[in-house]
Amino acid sequence: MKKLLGLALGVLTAIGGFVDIGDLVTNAVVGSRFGLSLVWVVLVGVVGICLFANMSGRVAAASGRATFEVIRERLGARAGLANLGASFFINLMTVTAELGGIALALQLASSVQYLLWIPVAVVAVWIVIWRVRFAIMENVAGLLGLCLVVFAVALFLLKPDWANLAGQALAPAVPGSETGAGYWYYAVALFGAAMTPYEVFFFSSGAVEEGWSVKDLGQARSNVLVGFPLGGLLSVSIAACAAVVLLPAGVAVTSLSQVVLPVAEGGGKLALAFVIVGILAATFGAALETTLSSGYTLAQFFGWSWGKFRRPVQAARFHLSMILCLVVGVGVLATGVDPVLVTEYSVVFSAIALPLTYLPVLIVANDPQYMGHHVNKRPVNVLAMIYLVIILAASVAAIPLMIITGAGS
Amino acid sequence: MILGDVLGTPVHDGDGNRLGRVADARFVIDGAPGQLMAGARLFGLVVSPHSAASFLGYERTGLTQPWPLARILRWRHRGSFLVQWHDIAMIGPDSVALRADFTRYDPALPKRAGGG
Amino acid sequence: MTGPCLLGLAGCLLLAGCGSGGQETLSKAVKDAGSAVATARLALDLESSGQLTSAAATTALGDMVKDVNSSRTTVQDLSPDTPESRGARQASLDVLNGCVTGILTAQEAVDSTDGSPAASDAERMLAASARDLDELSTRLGAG
Amino acid sequence: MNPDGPLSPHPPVAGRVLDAQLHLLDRQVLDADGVPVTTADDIEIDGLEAGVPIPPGAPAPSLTALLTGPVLGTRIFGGRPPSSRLIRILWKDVADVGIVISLGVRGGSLDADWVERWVRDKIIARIPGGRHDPR
Repeated sequence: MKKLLGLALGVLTAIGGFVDIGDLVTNAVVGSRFGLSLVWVVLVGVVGICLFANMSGRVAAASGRATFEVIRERLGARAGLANLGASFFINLMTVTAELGGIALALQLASSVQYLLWIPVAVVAVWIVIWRVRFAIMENVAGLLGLCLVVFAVALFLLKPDWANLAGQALAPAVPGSETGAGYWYYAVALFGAAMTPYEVFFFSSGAVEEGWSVKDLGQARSNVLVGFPLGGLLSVSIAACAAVVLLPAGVAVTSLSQVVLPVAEGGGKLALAFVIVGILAATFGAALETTLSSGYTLAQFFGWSWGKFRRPVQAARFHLSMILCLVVGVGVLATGVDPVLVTEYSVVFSAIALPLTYLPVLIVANDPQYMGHHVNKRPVNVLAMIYLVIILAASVAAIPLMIITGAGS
Repeated sequence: MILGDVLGTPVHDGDGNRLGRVADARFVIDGAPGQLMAGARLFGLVVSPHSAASFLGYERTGLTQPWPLARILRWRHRGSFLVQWHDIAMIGPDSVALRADFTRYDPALPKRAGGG
Repeated sequence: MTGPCLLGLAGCLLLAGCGSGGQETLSKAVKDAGSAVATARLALDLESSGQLTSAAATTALGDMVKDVNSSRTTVQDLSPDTPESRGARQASLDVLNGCVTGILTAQEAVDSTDGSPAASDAERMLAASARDLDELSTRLGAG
Repeated sequence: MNPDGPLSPHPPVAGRVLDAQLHLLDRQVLDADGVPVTTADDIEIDGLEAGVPIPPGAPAPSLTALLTGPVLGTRIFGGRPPSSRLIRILWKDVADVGIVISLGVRGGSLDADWVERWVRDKIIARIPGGRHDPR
């Protein structure tokens, strides 16, 4: 019984934790402009993140080493530092985007200018990182994030033309109002949003935080394999809501306030309340995860003591670096830059940096020195190599597409 | 001296022909017993003709997965060899010189040695 | 590797080529404003029917004012060199100004406690703006 | 695999064999309590003079210390910190080399830990709750 409860909890947090500001914004933008014609990308992305999150979790459980220790050890100091630079920069961008997302959600609830909410958001994030236990932090944010299920409920209440939606999803075509380059630009962005590297840093470091051993692998695997696809389904329902209400009205999403309109149309104020709580929890949870990931990557590269399971004084540089990251994030937001814009860039840059994270993970997962007999099985390797090709293609195509489309505008 | 100064340095044979670069340094733990581990002495240098970077550990272990990644990385280090300490004439700031009659050995690690 | 790079280069040249011509900028500004006005109408409608809280509606309308204003700025920054393009720019600015006024009125209607301005008036203004945008985009498309 | 034909394996040795890049460099260093101290950024070798011919039969140089600190920067960007600025973890303090390098001493006694101690004492310990145990 207790085991079943643990399993349910793990799955639920994985669902709630899957969606962050990047998924919210990118899926709504895509739904409002391309309908469901890019759903296949979410599918590809979800399978990819399941594959690699599972792999990094297995490395962490079998060897006790988190992803960035492995990256430095395998790539060496120079390539490792270049990797750290890129990953850290993108992470910082994502922290900024998530902090902005919290503030925007609070503005939706209160109509008070989001800039005034930013200090509140950052202090709350810091206090949780400073004081709250890892497991509690994960579970509360994940469970409240489940409120986003209201997107799926609203979709049903909107009584859409299901055949038409299915047609868009199953026979993808570029809508007449959009260009082919724009379509592929958003395909890369969606892929980046689903596979953001911080999820792997966080997942593997979390495995060390919670002291996973090989025995816990089964549960970890089911959390990922059930939770992430359901999270992906949430992503799709966000896109579908936008496709049903906003696309026909000629609305192209540029702000978070537009993302919630279909939910209000479908389910009224109650649904709106749920969606705001859900967005708040999802962005808050992701802000915690990305801030911690910034600390994890730095500490693991330089070999500092890290972890929320230690007292802050026993992981001093780790905590200091996270404080500095939050300060930088607030500084960026204080310039008045649009958090939604930061989000859109962060997911594309994530796509560019994907190979840097996933290649070393794949290599180490094959090394018996680390893994004992838990090395990758052959089918996993075949799938992983296919994904490596997809990841490389997305990474290489991202910048040219960004230039051609003027970042999707 | 610092190992970082040696890694990547060009290697020349007794006649001054360039053989490659120093890819790694091999140590053997068989010195005087210390409190915890015995002393480690320099056993030799691994020389790679094509790439100085030690590539992700594929060159000296039996690792063959995932294909084709393992094959590509292994190919980058084709022709690498180990020279023992007594075959080294000088380790200079810019070059490593080998003695005239040095012997090339297989750089593969002995089975069940090193690692964890 | 070379394929995407070449594509990227071609894209740069294309963008540089369009830089001086305001046609592209005007069309995009009109399209973006159309999206903003549609959002405003949707938000206003949902708020009137009690499905959207006034806080969320005000926020959405505020975001849309920002969007149209930034479109207006890009149009203002154009430096047209022919009488026709000068005319197109002026016409676009007039329509965009109308959009801003309409959305601001909608925001006032949402925020007001005494029913003035009325939501129906705001809706009429927004509908008019939407019509103007349609006309303008047809004209720009033809020209 | 080898274009010049297979090479013979090197003569057998009595002790464990470690390749510096493969087993030592860039590995995490843990202290006796399992607390991370640093990463092995470089290695110091004793008994070897750069540019001085090695007489035949000279004893092999020995590995005296793992290095950390500014040496990471110079390893990546070139140059060389003065010997006095090298932060050493003596080989005699190393207890085991596996997928991590384990030390037989506690981090608190090591020079390699001074930045951590400084940040702890000057900043983190002064923020309320810094000593709170999260578990």
